[in-house]
Amino acid sequence: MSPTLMLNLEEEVSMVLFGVGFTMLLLHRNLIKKIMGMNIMDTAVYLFLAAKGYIEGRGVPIMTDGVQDASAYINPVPSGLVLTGIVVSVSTTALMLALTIRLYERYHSLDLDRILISMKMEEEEQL
Amino acid sequence: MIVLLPVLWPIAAGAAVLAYTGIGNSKKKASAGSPASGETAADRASGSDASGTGSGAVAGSAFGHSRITALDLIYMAALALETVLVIMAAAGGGSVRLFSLTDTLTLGLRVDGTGSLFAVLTSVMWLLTGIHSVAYMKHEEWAERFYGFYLIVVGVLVGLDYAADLVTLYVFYELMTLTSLPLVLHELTKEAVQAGMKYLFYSVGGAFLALFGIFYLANVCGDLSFTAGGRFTAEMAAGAPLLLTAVFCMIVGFGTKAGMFPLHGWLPIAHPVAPAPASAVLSGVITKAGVMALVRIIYFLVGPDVLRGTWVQAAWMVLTLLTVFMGSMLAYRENVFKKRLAYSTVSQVSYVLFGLSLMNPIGFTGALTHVVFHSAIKTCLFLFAGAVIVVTSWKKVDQLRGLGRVMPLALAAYTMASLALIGIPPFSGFVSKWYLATGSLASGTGALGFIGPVVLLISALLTAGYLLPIMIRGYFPGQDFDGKEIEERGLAKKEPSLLMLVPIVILAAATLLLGCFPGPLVAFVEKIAALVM
Amino acid sequence: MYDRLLAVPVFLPIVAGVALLAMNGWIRKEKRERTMQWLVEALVLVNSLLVAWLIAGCGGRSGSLVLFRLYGQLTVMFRMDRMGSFFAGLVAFLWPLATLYAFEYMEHDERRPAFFAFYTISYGVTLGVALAGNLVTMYVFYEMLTFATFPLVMHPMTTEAARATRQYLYYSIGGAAFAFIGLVTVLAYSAIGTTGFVPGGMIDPAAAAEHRNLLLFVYVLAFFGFGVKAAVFPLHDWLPKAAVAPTPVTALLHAVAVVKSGAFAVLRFTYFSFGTEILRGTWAQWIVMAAALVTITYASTMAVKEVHFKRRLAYSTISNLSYILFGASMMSPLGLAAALIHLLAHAFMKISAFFCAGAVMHHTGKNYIYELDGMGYRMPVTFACFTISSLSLMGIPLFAGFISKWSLCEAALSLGSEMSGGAGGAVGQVLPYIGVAVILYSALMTGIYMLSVVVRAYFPGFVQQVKEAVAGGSARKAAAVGAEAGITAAGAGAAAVIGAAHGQNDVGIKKEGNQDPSWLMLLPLVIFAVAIVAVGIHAGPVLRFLALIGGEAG
Amino acid sequence: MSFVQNFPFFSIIIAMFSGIVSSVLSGKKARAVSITAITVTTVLSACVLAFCLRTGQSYTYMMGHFPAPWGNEIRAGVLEGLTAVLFGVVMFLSVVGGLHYTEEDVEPSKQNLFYIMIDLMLSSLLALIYTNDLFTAYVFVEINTIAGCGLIMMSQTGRSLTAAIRYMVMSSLGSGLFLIGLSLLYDVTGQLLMSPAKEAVARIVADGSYQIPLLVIVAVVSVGLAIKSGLFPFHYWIPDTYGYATPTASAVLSGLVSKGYIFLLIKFFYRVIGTENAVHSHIINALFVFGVAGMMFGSLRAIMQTDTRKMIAYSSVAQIGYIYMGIGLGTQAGMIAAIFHIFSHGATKALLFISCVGLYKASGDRTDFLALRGSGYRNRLAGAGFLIGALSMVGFPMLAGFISKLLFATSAFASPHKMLITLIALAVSTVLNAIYFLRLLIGLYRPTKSGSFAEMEQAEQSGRGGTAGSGFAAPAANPWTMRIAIVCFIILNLILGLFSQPIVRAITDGLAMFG
Repeated sequence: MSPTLMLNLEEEVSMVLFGVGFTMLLLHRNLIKKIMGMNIMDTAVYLFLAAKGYIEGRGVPIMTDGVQDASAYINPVPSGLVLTGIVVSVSTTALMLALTIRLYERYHSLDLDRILISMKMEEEEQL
Repeated sequence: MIVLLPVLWPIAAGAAVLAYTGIGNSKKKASAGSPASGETAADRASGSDASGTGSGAVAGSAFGHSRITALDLIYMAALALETVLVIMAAAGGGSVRLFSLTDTLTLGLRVDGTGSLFAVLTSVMWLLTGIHSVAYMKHEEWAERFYGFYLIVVGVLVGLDYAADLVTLYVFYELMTLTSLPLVLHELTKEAVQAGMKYLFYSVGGAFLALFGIFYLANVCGDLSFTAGGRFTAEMAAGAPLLLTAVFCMIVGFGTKAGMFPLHGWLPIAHPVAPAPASAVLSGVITKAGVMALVRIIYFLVGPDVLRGTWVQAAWMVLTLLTVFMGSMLAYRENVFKKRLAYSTVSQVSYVLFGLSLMNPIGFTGALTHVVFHSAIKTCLFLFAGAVIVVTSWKKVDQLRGLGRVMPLALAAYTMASLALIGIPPFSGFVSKWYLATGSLASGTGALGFIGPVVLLISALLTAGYLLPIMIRGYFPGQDFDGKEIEERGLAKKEPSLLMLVPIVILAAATLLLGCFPGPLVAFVEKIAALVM
Repeated sequence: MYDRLLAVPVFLPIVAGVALLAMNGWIRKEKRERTMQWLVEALVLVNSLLVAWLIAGCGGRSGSLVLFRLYGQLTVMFRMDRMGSFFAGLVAFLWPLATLYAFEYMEHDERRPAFFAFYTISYGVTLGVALAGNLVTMYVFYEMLTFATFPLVMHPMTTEAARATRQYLYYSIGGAAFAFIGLVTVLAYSAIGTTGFVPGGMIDPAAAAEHRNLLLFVYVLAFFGFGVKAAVFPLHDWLPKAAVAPTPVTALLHAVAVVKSGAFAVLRFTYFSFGTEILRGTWAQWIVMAAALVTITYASTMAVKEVHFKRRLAYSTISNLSYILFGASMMSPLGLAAALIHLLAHAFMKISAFFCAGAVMHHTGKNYIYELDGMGYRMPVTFACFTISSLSLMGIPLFAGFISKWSLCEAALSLGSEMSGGAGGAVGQVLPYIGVAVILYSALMTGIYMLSVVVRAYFPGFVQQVKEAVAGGSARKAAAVGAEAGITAAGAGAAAVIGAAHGQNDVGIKKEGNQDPSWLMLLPLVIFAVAIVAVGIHAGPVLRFLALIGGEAG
Repeated sequence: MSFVQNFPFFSIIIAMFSGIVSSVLSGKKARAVSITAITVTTVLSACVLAFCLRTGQSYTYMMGHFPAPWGNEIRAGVLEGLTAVLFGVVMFLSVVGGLHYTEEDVEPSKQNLFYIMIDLMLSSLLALIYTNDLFTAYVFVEINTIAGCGLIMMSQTGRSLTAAIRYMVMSSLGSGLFLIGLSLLYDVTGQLLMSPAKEAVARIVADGSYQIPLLVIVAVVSVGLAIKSGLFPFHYWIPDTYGYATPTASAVLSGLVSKGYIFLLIKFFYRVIGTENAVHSHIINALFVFGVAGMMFGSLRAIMQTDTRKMIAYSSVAQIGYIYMGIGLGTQAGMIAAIFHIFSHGATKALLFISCVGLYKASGDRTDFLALRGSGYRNRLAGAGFLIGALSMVGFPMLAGFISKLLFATSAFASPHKMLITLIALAVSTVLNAIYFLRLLIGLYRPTKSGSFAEMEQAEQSGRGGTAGSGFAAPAANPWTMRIAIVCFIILNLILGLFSQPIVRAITDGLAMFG
């Protein structure tokens, strides 16, 4: 078991990172930490994808010195995917941050449970 | 076709009386109706005493029988005609099919020996009690309703006696319960209605228990018409596992009306509450309807050979002996006069059932003869009780001291009837008890056959114990009796009115006559027994 | 030619009812209630005549009409076979009379158009259940019946009525959900692909053999599913509570239409969809029979305890319905014939009993048994009919009840003897006899709870009561009239009629106490009483017709 | 390549484009643009459906003619066309139905934002339906999440904001899992397009390698999409999100959004993993168990609610449980029943939300049962809408619910050992549905305690003119848009109920060519 473990180092790291990110997003009460967890999770996936595209001994798929032959470069598709993924993560993070600001203005706290309690109290007053 | 008349005539007459009285009453009131009934009603409205009929009775009897209304005459004529019709039907014979409920269930009437015996007995008793009731009803309210239902019940009873098959018998049995209910709760007092309800639910319960047997028999042998000696052959009986249980259910079910042990609770409560003529008829004749049903099932449907020696016969004998002994014991300790007579009915009718349970010709003869004698005697006793209530309004036995001074002739008749019931030789009771005892000994049912006569004798002793003291205290009230109350109320030498006295005397004479010359009756019954066994 | 008209009697009342609902506001604004009522009665009468004509027309040859295709081979189809025509004929005969009765009862009710609208809609839907040609159509109309009748139970609009409605809905929907399982199983295992009714059942034997226990389990589920409307023991609680609705509703729906369509659905499902060969002698049959018997005993004992008049009759309905289910559970031609005769007899008996209760409640506002002292004199005709129906319920001969009890016990005993060979195992040998014993026990209980009302009405507890009941009129006359009209001799029918005629014209009674309702209410009552006695005295032709159905489907 | 084959691509682009354009327009114009976009896309999908029905098989549309490993594909068939049409119709009616109330709830300045979200939602749904490429699916899943969150936030109440944040948290969890699943699949098969991926997976399963990774992929993707569509254990965000958004938003969210993800899951099972492998991998049984549990739990919670909006939201949890039970049966018939239920529930739930709004307005904007008592009379049409919706949910014959119940029951027979559980679960959940829906229904048609029935009547009649007698200010008459929407929804429900035969046949053919 140990030899293959050493070989796919990148995949292992990304899996561990994914686990960390996932639990942070799920369990932390502080909203900012949740968002950071989400970003960790996404970056872990992009690391995994990038690692998949890498072929030993080949260069970056940017045509600098006129080389046309495909075998000189690594597989460009995963990189393309990573780019789109990054765009998606950025937009989601932006939206969640905006929401967090709006909640903070209203309930003056970043703790999700406390926000929920104050929200229920606010509602009782309205009734 | 002649069979139909005695059944339909009284029912139609009764219905007409009921319908007529509704209209008749208002007219009668308009045409200066008979003062007596108007006056008693008014008097009752004003009368405040608790006993209801008590004081009213005193005023009424003073007028004697001058107040016979037209309705009373029609009523008595109807009863007489009924007796004639029954006798003609008995002589004429024949059968008629009424109508068919479903393709397999048809109602029909047929005249045969036992049927005519019971029918004639019923109509004669009905006539005598009817005459007595005319006078008795002067002191009651709603006399017309009593007359109406009284007529309808006799029609139903004759129908029951002449039924051709078990379903017709069951139809008339149910109708008898319903139409005799108004007789029981005639006085509409609280305990009368309670007793009526108890009577109704006991009889209906018994009827439904018997219905289980009828269903079973209908399922096993299809056609339920009566044939002498029974329709069940040995292998048919073997084929039906539950036959014995079904017969036992029917025995206990129809035994309710005859006051047999498990379901007898209603009789001592219902009879005393009813007016005297009604309780006379209830005890004397209607209990015999239960007996008639059992005779038909055992001797004309299932057949004695199938049941002889089975656990059903043994159980039945035990039940009847238990009732005989228990009835007379309870009667002995009872203080209310009519309740005592009711308990005596419970034990006497079980004499008959005991005779039937022996399933041998002698026992059968003893049973049927006892049916005739007991109905005559018990009707006479109850009419006497009615007369005592009408004249002196005494209900309790210990009040009856010095009755001899009030109505010596009636008390004499009472004595003859009670001697007959006890079974003293010249009187009729002795004949039937003789056949019952010999039948039991000859029935070959081992120990029970011997215990039978012993219980009968003990019960005869107890019967003497609860009937004779009334006669003795009546004629010889003893030294310390001053008869003050009789003088105050001017009761000395005040026999009940003629209409009441005649039936009592006729019945007492009958007990003596049948006692001395039982020949023709016994021969008639033995002929039926030979046919059936 | 008759086939095409089959759908008309079903949809004519439904359309009329919906139209009435739409015009609800207008009718109340212009105070046109009177004309609307007679219009409704005319329509119902026409519809009944149409049904009668179709029954006569179709006769043996059962024409069928496919209305539309619900899904796949499941079609909504009407067919007038003998059993369908029997139930449709019964409903068509009773509905016009019930509507007539409802006119006077709902006289000063503020929401009459809505009431009569839903009343007519449920008429159409019940005919739908009766004429259904296959299990799907019957299920569809069975479910629509719940929704057509729950506004009627809601009619009084009190909180109690709302609670009763809610319970009624939950039980009915629950039952329909379980019946749905039965429907789907029949569809899955049916030999002919569709769920059409085939006398003797249409599950193909091969599938039945290998999935035996599953099919039996589904049958028991479906029995209790359809049984909810027929108030089987564990699921009967909604019926007594629904007594809160106005009497025409309780009388017609909860004594005749709704509960009878439940029992009819069970009969149809057992004899025409599932088939008796699979079920005879199996543990499913004994469970079903035991459930029916438990209901009979439980309900008749509860009825004796119940003090509220209509709730007592509701309990009596529950026990009598389980007579029909007991007949159904016998899985034999005799059993089916007995179940149908009791369906007919009970319909007449119970509807007249409920109408009497309604008349008493409507005219004197008395709901409880102990308030009924001396009512026999005040309402002679009503109580004469009530006496006849209670005697018949008890099973006294010469009345319809006796005939149905006789055939039920006959069927049970023949099943008992058939099972004595050990085919149905130990239970099978004993249960039919227990069944007969239970029927007789419940007959006694019926006697107690019905006759106690009758005796209380005619022979009130103490003399003063009679005087006050007749308010000064001479006690003798009133009692005579009442008694003679009440407990009557062998010529029960004749006396009742005399009593009725007599009760009417006797001036003495009229002005003081006679609170008999108008002819609108009395006519249905008298017709039912006469019908009970007629079937009681001569049941030959009816039984022959039912034996035909039994034989064909047994 | 007839012109019609471009329509799927056109509809996605039109919806996306109208979203972008309306960002500069004012509220009123944005609404017009969005409604036209919805109608156009529905018409285009209808043409696609007609085309596929005529040709009888589905076709793939390569974007820019790039072949497999690089290019992006759209695949359209009968099932996709039908789903797109029905989703379009429901969205159109929801938007039209809730038009009037969106104006009231959302500030004027933010009106156009609302319609941007609606357009984005439409385009992402269409993309989810049509796409044949997994990564594109992921991108549109994210767009859908963001649009959904936007719709929830729109009413700016405290509760909707917290609901939005919790929705975002859970959805990003789901999409994270979906993404990791895709990457693993790419790692194992090297393909992202569904059809080539399917052959690769078949080859792998054939030679028995990578068994564990395959299992993980199926598990992760199923759990991811289950979280996003609110299956039982991951459903606690549903009551707030569906309950407290604007009427259009809640109708669209509950009716369509969760269904989009389920449709993607079905596509994933059919087109990537292959149904036999999915069944073999026992993930299907897990979905079945969660589905049945969801049915029971959703209905039980709904019974306990006193607030109507929460009750209806919980009933959505139950209905999603129904769909997953259908998928969990693992048979063709089960899948057909699940898809039919997607359509029937979508239509019925949207009808319920829209007609409920009418009832709230007739009961002084309060949404608890007591307030709604007698509102059936105050607002007749909304009452009728709710009546039809409730009856369909309970499975009343002639309505959509009955047919889906029938399909579920008949499909149960195909999988013997799951049959009994399904039948019993169906029966019990029908009863539970009946309990909470009919309890409210009875409440609607009962006169309020305060006034007797007659007084209620004048209140309703006079309501048109002046103030009402029975305590609640009589409502302004229903806006004509809402009236049309409710009537159309009722007709849609009846069509699904009475003429379900052609639709079911279309689904069956669609599934046949879906693989």
